Amino acid sequence: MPPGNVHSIARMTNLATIAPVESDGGPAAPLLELRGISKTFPGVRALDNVSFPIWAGEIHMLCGENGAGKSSLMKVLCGAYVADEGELFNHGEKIEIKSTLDARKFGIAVIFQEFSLVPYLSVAQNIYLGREFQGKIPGTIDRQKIRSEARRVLAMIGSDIDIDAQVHSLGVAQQQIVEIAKALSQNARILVMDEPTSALSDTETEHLFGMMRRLKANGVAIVYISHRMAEVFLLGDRITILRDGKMVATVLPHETSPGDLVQKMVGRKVDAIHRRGANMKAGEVALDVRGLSAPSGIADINLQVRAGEIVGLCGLVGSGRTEVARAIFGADRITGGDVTFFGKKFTGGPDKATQMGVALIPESRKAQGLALIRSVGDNIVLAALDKLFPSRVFHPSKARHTAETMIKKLRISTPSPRRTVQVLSGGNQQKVVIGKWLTADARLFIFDEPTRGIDVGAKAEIFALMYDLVENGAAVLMISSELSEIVNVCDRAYVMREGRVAGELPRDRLTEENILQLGMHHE
Amino acid sequence: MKKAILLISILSVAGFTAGPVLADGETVAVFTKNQTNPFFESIRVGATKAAASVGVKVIQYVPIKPDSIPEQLSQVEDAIVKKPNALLFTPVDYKALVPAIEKVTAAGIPVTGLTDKLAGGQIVSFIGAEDYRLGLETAQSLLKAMGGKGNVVALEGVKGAISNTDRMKGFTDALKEFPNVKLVATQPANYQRLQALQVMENIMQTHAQIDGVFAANDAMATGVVEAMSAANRKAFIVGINGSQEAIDLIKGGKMHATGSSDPFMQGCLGMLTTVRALRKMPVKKELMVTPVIIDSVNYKQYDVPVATRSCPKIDDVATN
Amino acid sequence: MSERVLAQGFSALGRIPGVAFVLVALFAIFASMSPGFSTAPNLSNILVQSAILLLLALPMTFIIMTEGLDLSIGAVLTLASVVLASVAVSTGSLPLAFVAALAIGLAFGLLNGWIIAWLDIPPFVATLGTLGIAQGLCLVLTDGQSIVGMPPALHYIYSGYLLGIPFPLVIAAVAYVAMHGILYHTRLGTYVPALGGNREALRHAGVNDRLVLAVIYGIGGLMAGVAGLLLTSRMSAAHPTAAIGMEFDAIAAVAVGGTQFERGEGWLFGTLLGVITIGVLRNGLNLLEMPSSVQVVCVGLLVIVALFLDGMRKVQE
Amino acid sequence: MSQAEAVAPKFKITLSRDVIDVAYRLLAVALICIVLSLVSDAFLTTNNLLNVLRQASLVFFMASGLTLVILTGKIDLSIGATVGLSACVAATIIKSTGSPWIGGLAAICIGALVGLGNGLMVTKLRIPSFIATYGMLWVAQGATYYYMSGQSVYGFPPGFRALGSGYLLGIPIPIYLMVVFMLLGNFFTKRTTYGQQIYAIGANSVAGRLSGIPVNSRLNLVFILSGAMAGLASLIYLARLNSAEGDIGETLTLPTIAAVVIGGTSLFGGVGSLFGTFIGGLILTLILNGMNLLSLNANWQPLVTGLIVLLAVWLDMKTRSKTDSN
Repeated sequence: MPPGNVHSIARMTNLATIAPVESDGGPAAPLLELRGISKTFPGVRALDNVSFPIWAGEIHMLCGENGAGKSSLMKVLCGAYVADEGELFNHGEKIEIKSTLDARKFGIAVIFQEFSLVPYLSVAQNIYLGREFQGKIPGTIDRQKIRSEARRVLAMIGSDIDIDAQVHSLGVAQQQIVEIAKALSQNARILVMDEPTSALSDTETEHLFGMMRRLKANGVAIVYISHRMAEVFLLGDRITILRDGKMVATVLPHETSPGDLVQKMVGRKVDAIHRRGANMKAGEVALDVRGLSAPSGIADINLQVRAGEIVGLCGLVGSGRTEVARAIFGADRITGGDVTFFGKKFTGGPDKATQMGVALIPESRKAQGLALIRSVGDNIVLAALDKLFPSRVFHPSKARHTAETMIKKLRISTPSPRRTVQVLSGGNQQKVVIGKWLTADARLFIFDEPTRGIDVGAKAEIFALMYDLVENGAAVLMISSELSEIVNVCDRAYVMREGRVAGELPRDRLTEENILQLGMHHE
Repeated sequence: MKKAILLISILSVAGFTAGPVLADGETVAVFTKNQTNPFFESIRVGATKAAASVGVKVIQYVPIKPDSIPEQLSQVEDAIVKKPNALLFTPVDYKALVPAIEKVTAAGIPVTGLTDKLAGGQIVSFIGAEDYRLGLETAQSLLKAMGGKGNVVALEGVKGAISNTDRMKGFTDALKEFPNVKLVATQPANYQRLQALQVMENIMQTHAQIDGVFAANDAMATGVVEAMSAANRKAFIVGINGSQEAIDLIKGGKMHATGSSDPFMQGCLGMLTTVRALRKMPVKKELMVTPVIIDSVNYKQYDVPVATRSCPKIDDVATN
Repeated sequence: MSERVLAQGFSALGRIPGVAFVLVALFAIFASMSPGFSTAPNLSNILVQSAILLLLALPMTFIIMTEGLDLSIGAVLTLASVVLASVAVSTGSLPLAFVAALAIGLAFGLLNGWIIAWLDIPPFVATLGTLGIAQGLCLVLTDGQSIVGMPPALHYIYSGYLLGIPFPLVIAAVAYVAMHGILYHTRLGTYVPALGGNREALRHAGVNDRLVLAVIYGIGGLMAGVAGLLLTSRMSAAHPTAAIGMEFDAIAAVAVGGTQFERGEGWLFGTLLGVITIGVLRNGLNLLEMPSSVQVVCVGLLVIVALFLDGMRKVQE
Repeated sequence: MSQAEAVAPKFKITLSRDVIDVAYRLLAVALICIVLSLVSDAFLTTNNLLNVLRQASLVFFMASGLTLVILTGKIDLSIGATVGLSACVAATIIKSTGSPWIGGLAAICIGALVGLGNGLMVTKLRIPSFIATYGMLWVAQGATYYYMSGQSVYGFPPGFRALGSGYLLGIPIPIYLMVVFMLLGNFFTKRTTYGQQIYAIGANSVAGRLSGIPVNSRLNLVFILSGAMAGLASLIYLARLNSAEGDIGETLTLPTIAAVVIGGTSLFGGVGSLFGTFIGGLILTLILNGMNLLSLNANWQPLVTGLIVLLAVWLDMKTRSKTDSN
């Protein structure tokens, strides 16, 4: 057994003594206890002898890089996977979770990061999917009960989403709320959340946290996965860190520090994003947007990005940041305004934008950034085909060589350019997307949530890449929901509200407070 | 806006093809199997000409999917609503269409059978050719030409089609008369050119010596001709239908003969008989077009395009 | 309940442009151009003729909503009809024949379901394969001949009346109501859009998605069996190629009805409209005595136009 | 980290996935050939093998165009009808002008036009290709019927017919054509940026578009090519049968799709190859050939085809799931 583990078990035992006594004053046996849980896939040991207790009425933070085993652990808890080794104890007695039904039986509910919602069913139907109430006529379902119950659950979170609206008509944030309602509706004793706030606006996040505290007070245990240090320390009663499928430690918040945590997660010393030195040499105007409006819900957008600058584009989710990016790139139809790249007026679609040296690193890598079933190499040269092969004759050897240099340059961990992209980790996939645009010699990069779902180590690398880009005279427009990133990385930032630019913050006034100040709705 | 334009386009399609309004005098609905086989086109031409000669209006019903039974069933039902004075009817399938025809007679519309004889239902009269005799005589002409000896191959049409069954029966009976002729292969090619071509190409691989080929229709026969000439092999090839194409091949010496059931004449007689029945003139219960074997000797008299041929007079029909 | 109904009603209204617009237009054209068209007998005629297609199009709607497809349904119909006929002829017992027909239909449906759900073979290919198998069986069983000599009673299933309503319509109506009930008032139905929209969600909800999928294809096969019953009775015979290609008509009807091929967006009532529209078009063109070739073109245009109007609607949203 | 070891074992398979797909099929062909040569001594003769190849060529010309379409994740159901239409038009033109060149040009142009129509319906009107091309199927077929009005056109100049039935150095000319187009096709799909983009679109059209691929124009291109190849196929057909009828196209579409599928091209797009399609067509032709040689009842043919389709795809799922797992 690795030393890290001994250490952690030792720690756990003394934790048990200080563990909160259950609210109902019953015997202090953990609500759920994992002992030596292991799960192996061909070639990967996803979980390696993981053991820790989950106490009633605690918020248990689960931290670790992507691929550290967090999601595998979740899948084991919700019955999607069955552990190869190890045991689970519920109130001290051994239980087995072989299916999602078992998991539900023991009151375990999981909120997945990628939504498990059905676009063409109503909110109510989604919340009770698979748990429909029997109707009076045998075989039928009681749609009234489903609706009333759904309404009740949503009220609990203080949400007023129309229960009859079909989910495809809802925004991301609302969908996240439905997702949470779905989990709550199962009266879970153990609630597992995977980055639930990644798509939420701050108000909604506040709602969520409030709700979590209420649940906690009612003795519900919450297992909470997050990459956001702030949340970890704000909410966490205890923090368990995973690395490469092994459990590194379980610690109390006041015993540790972000730096310490990060180090435990990555296993090597990584300086978290430090504020970037001010940029002196902002060059020619790379991007100039004037009065841009689009049916996608943005109006009269004005902004400028100069070569050598990293400019932030922030605002609440749904304030139209992504829409601006897409409109600039020519991906969506626009109804008014001008977009100018490097002094040349731009009209047309993404193909034209690409030719003019513009790059879009979209929000969703898998859906929009990569041809997953294609190889790393194919993806890297994809945007540069015309540049690399002006004769339109494709030379595999040249393509392969180009890909290999890019793989080295970006330190993409893949054994070969021939490997299909879908098996790479999130961070490496993101690097492939960026590599695609470096190969295409793009000079203006639009990053949309470049670090979503990427672990701390990779985050730092991505930003390092961004810095290189601007050092070498490229221009960067970066959309991010993580204000700390905007503040630390950007030279200045535009803040959006309700589809318009609410204001611009120069570097000296670029603080989280000011951003929120501008971004908030003023009812 | 665009919607409007599209609607107009539909309208115009409907517009320019909307048939002439009903003429006075009788209307006869003519049913044929498909709009792709020249045989039925000849029938339609014959029927139309005959109708014109006696001032009768014709409505053509052709399934929009070739030989589709459900289509023809629907079209019959539509026809009943339309109430023509009579039906001149070639069934897509001689068994499956019986109930439909029973409905027609029940609706008091007289039906004249054409080309394929229905397995049931009552008809005023049937006009067609005896496929059995066609098969028999065509086969005889082939086997004679072969000098009563050698290897012969047979290509069947659509299995189950009555025409095919009868023609093949005729062929086998003819074969009995020539004990020295060996039947080396029988394969279906569904009355289709491409299939006949490929089937023949494959058969030629197994049989080095083929002296004669009997194809149950001309389309298949032409396919055989192509296969043979491509392989630089010679054989006596016969088909059935007396199509212009076959006649030209006979002229060119590529085909030996085609048994003709004269579809054009069938069309004429069918229409005229129907009209006679409507006009209370005597009609025969059954009127068979005597098969003719068109070969290098007599092809000239049949080498006239359908459009230029002419139907007999209505009064000559009964005695025909 | 009421606002739910209202909500549904509105979403329905939202859908109407595509197909109903075309239907109304066609109706206007034909009624004005052909006196025979808007007569009671002709209209009931159209409906009766559409019954068989509807029986195929209803389950096809379910299947397409699961992002699936069933190319075999026409061949299965034919096979059911052939089996029905041969059993009826050999045993002389209609009930037995019916059971056999429905059984073979169901069997093929479940076979499709199994291949698609458990072997993970894409529906298009899977059913292309079973299409071949069913069609082959038809030919082998009949050797191309059509089977006749049905008991006369069979005749009444297509030509009979119930309370003055043609029996095919009764069957079609029952089928529609049943399928509507399944889709909107049962668990199975709730899972149909889920299969198309988000299969993962269904699994996480602890639903056996494979089983559900298999059942849905099974329903398709069963309905094909019922349709086979109608067709056989209509012909008092079975023919090995009688309904070949009808699967495409059914798919077209569903698509014309506004059901999407993606994400589980579907609409059963639209399918009904789609089927009727196709029936009206063919019947009307017949009454207008259009050359068959033009009728063929029009069917193609119908499909394209209806889908185009749908597209326009989507763009506007 | 565990990534590397996760990758290592599966690496080789990934490397040769396409090779595996083709290898499986060559194996199948070999098996069929062995069986046939055992049961019929007529099978393993130069003549018969050439004959099989010649028959396979017709399928290949139609299937190759369709393969491009399917590689982008779309489908073209109008292919048979397109063959019918262009064949009939070309036939009449050749008859009237006596010039195969004009006729041939017309055939290919008409095919391309139909393809363009399909492309525009898919890219501009956003109609799913399945339905758009199904509509086009009816339109093209109707046009053919209208144009031919039940007649057949036949008797073309020998020079033209050599295209289908002629020999060169003892090998049928269609086979040369097939080889040429297979080389061209493979070059186009594997060795041009167009090909790369086509595969990419099939794999993820959204990502393709956001990577600067002019997706719509590429889709139009493949539909046009598919149509043009159908036009070419119609010429081979004419040259072989020396005659054209309205119903040519009816029975061609599903077998063509079957050939592509048996060839290992995924209907989801992004995976497959023209060579595979050739083998797919070859397998289908071999079955027919064998049945004729053994004078087996042709009724079994659709059944056998169906089984082969299922088997082929199932094997692909098996082999690919190995490489695509996790």
